[in-house]
Amino acid sequence: MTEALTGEDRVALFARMLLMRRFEEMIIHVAQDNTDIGRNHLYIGHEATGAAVAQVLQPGDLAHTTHRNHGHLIARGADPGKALAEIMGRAGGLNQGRGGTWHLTDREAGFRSTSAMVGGSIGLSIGSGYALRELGTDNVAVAFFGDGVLDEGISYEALNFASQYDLPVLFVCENNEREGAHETSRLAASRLTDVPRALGIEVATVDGHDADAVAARTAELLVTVRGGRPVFLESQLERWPGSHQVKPEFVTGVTDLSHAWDPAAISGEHAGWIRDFDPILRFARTLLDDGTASREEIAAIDARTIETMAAARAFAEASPYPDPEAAAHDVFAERSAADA
Amino acid sequence: MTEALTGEDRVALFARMLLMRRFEEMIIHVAQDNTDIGRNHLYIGHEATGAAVAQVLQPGDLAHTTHRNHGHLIARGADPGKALAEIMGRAGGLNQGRGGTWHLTDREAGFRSTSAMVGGSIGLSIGSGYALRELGTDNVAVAFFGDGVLDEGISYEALNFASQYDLPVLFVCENNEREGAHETSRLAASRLTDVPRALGIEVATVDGHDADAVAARTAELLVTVRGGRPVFLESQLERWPGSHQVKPEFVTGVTDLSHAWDPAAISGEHAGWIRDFDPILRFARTLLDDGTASREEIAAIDARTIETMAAARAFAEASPYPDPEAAAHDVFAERSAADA
Amino acid sequence: MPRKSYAQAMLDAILAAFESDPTTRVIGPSFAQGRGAPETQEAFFKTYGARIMQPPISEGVTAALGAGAAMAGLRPFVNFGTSTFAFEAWNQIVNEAANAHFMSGGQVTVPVIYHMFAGIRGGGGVQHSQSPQSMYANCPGLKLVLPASPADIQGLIATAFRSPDPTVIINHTKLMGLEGDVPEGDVAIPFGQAEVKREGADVTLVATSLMVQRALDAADQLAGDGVKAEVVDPRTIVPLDRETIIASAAKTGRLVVVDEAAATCSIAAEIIASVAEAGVALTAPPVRVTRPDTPVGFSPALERAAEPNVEGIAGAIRRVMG
Amino acid sequence: MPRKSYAQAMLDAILAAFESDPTTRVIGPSFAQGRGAPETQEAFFKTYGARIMQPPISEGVTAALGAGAAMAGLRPFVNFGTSTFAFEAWNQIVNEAANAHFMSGGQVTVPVIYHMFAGIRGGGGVQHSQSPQSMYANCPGLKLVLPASPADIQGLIATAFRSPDPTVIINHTKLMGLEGDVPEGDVAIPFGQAEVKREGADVTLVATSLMVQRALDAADQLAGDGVKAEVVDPRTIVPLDRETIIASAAKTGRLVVVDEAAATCSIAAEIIASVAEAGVALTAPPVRVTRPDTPVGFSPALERAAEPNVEGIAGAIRRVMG
Ligand SMILES: Cc1ncc(C[n+]2csc(CCOP(=O)(O)OP(=O)(O)O)c2C)c(N)n1
Ligand SMILES: Cc1ncc(C[n+]2csc(CCOP(=O)(O)OP(=O)(O)O)c2C)c(N)n1
Ligand SMILES: [Mg+2]
Ligand SMILES: [Mg+2]
Repeated sequence: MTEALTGEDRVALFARMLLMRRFEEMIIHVAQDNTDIGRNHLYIGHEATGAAVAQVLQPGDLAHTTHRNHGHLIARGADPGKALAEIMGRAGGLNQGRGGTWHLTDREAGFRSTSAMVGGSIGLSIGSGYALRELGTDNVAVAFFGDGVLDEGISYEALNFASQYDLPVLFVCENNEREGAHETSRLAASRLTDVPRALGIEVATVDGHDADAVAARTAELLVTVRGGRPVFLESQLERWPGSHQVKPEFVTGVTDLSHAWDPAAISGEHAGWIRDFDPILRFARTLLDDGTASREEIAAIDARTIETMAAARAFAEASPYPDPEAAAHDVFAERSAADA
Repeated sequence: MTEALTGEDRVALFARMLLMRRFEEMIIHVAQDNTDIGRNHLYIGHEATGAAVAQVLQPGDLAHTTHRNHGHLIARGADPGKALAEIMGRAGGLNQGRGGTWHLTDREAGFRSTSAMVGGSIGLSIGSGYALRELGTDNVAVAFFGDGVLDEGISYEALNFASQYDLPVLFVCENNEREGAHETSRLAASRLTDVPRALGIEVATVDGHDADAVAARTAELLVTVRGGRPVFLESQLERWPGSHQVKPEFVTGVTDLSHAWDPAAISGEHAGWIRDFDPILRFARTLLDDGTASREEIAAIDARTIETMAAARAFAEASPYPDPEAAAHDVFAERSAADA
Repeated sequence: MPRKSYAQAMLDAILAAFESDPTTRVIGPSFAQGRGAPETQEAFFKTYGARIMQPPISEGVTAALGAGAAMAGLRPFVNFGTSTFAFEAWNQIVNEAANAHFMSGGQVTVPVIYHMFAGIRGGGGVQHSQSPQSMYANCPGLKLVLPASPADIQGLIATAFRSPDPTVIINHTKLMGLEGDVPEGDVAIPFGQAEVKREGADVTLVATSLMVQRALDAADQLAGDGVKAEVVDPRTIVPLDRETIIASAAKTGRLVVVDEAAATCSIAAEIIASVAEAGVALTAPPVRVTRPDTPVGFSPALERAAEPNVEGIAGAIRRVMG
Repeated sequence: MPRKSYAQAMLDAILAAFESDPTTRVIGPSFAQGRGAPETQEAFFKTYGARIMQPPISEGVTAALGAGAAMAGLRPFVNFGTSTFAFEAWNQIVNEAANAHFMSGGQVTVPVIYHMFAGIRGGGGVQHSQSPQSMYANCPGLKLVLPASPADIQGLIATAFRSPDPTVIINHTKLMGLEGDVPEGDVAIPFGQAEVKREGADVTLVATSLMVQRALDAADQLAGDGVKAEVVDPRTIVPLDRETIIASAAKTGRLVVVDEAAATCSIAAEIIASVAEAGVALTAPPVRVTRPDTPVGFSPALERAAEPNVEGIAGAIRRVMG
């Protein structure tokens, strides 16, 4: 299980990351054309983390995510058409239009409930970990969350609980906070990992722009988690310059994969982020450099991905809005005689 | 301010501790004679902590305490008669009979609100610290709380907040948990102080049975706190054997000060606790040993204390129950035309 | 029918669920507040210790654990002790557990039971005497159960353990010692079915939880004066059997509602409003008997002043009888 | 009278309090949700930066800070942003701030303002669209303010800053852009005084917050059909001006209540119950118009289905008009 990823795995991992990126770019396109999709928190720049973790998880592992969930869902196999339809509030969406961007949920892909409350995912993950253990499975729970979650007391309670009761939970903190900027968190600890460490949890830190590194480290850590101890992984990320926008904008432009082999062509205000921190371009470069994939193969993956997105958008746009009647459905799984 | 306590101070500190002890013993007597005082959490065994901290605080410093508050109130000068009347639900009580044992409050003594929620005092103390700073005073806030409070997320939030904003708060954790017993807490950290330390707060640990040590250490730490940084003090305590009782019982007997000079006379199931951990007997022994007080002086203090308690009980028992009308008073400080 | 205490019936129901369903768990085992059936409790711990967990004093994550574990295939019975402790888990209960089924488009169910003790219990003081039922009733997605008798608690817990939905069970501490007849065998009581606990033609008393017992006592007392009071216990507030309540009010033409929670936006207000909306022509204005909009003071004198009692209910009945 | 937006009026009221009272503080400064008056906000930050604090994402301790600081002599305006974030601080609000004055025997006052945005705001989804007003109304010790217009928000915030009691102010996000006349000078509006926002003889509409605007629109619409609707805005729910409401209902004989919160145990239920208890003889059964007992789905189609709207209110009026 901790064996290194094969070349094939790595190409699949790249394809997964690209799918996540093209999906978010599609959201920006839709937002530009459509005012009804609300406030989106895109996963751009985080792809290496979500994709690599997804790559080394096993079927049956349960994951919990946050307001910034699109990438996690797509990474674990949620249908992009249904995901987009959900973000557009359509009946054909993953959640039948009830959830929207903040709550994408796909049971098949291992997501039972997606909370947009800061601290939501980490709390629920304790329940998943407990249930998976009590049901005698070999599966684990994963909590994805941002650095801001460490501000909430429930994160501390969750870490303490998992440590106390040896729950099989992998905590994945995607830290996109700039040193001292206090954009999404205000933690007095000098490092995020000081908190789980104080609670007796094994911690690890990884460069979140490096897909290989995330995959390798996560695979290693999962051995411990499957063995019955929680682990805390901090993925260190440079914040995507677009991530503070209320309405997503193409601040870094549509990703141009040729920048992987032609960095000199990168330009604009955010050239630095694109060159140094875009995990997709970085992984493409690595795959090219170590001969795992050719430019043509990469271009072909991209072409297929772009086709997938076109089909997804066509599906979503053709999906109707939910029937107003549906507004009162599924409040309960079981209705009683007393329900109107 | 960090000068050692004078002999006079130390005798006053002893008198304060004895007052706290005799007060709790009186509660046991009342509970035995009276069924209406509810469930009490006595301060027996903790006296050195509350008394020594009170001794080195200054007028205007605000303190917050918990369900186990009697000792803290008495230590800072609350009237024993009014305190007992409150515990007995009488109109002459500190809170006019509205609070009872868990909520003793005395504004004059520096207590603004006493919460019985685990995590209540530590949260409110952040507000006191903030206000004292913003109002330009030189005063500090003190939060007294038990080890169980570290289970609650709000304690973590409070520590983080105080550290972030340099609030003048002294956190005093009275840890009466037995290693691994999980009687009042389940913290995965190997030491309680690991949590505040991870959040960048200076921590200290003291033997909670040693009044001199608590006073000296607290006085030192208060320099830092008055300077604008929070500090966390753990007072390590051996749990009083009676503290798990729903209804207080004399499991260790009425304190016999002669045990300080005649330990051979100590007997019974809990002789070990009395001999090794009773902070009152220990401090009495120290004062005798270093010549600060004589047996006669100690006996005289006790006699005065016992008289004070007799007067307190007489006052409380003579106090009427509140008028039923009072049940609806003081819901708001300001009533409006719309109030019935 | 065997006679047993409320505490015993509660434990028996949990025990039965544990016997028949291996996915059941108890999180927070101090569920009898030292108020009864110690032998059964001990036997329960002995047999099922591995399925019982004592959480840290961390109500937030404990509630989240219950919700998450329910989504993942367990049936947790999460016990908070005093209801105010669950205020620390408000977001996890009303915004996570309550919403997940709807929000996921029906993909997930959340069969968790949140159990708590509430009410003026004797010496609880301001922070331990609340009755949070109307706050929960205003949160869509939670079923809300207020059992008033040993038979009810046993039958309603049985249903809660089979329900796919998150269920809040609020027990009044003072009910724990109440004795009553409890049917043998499969005693599940469906949610949403009020019980007419006493029939009568002159006035309808709708009451919840401990107040059902008080209402029955008041009805007894008034029977001496020839007033025939009907006592209706909704048993579950969500779903609420408005039909039975409205039918009774229409029959008697007089309505008194008794609930221990603070008056404003209470279940008592809800029931009066429901009857008014149904266009039932009442002979006299309806009356609610609740705790006034005040915290509950510690002193026994203040508790007595705040607590709806038999005299107050009887007074309300006399008022509507004119 | 100057005309200004609700957001502007809100900021002006905070500014005025900051100018006159050095003990005022703002905790959580994102209080306009990017919805208005950016210049005033900027100027405010510039002048008063030292009295404004951005807390960590720690609602529990932030609420406790507000309560504790208020007890110790400050007047904090604590802003949670979306109302559901305050669910993380439920215990600190309903069990600490609300109780301290009573519990201490009146020794302490807690002049803290808890401010939050609520309601179906457009794309908020299940976890950001709640209307928690009835939950707060059921908690004794909290004053509860639902301002429906620029004049109201300015005048009610002015009062809140002078009040010795903990006050929850719930603003509907969709009101932020509403323009209206606001009196100059000292505009404090006392708590507990309903405003008859439109007079009429045929039917009483009691509405809160954004629903006041919807009720006014419905009244306009019905005026074309010759129906004269009276619109009563309680403005504060605690204290509640039942007198004005009851007098209006007695005058018109017809009652429709509009509030956006879920139906069961809502303010709408409270008002209907209060009128029924007062023995007002209505010509037709009263009707409440609320969100049904469901979470609010994300899709605009689902929002529209859940949100009380002008057509729904007009329909209810027609129903009571017979
Ligand atoms: C309980 C709660 N408080 C506040 C918010 C508002 N909020 C939404 S996202 C966010 C910042 C989260 O930061 P982080 O967890 O680091 O995630 P990021 O957006 O940086 O990925 C906040 C404060 C919320 N959703 N829930
Ligand atoms: C929020 C909350 N949860 C649970 C309780 C019940 N409770 C009262 S005291 C106590 C134990 C507290 O332990 P600790 O803080 O160590 O104080 P000690 O009694 O040991 O002095 C608990 C769990 C409570 N009062 N508040
Ligand atoms: Mg972040
Ligand atoms: Mg303890």
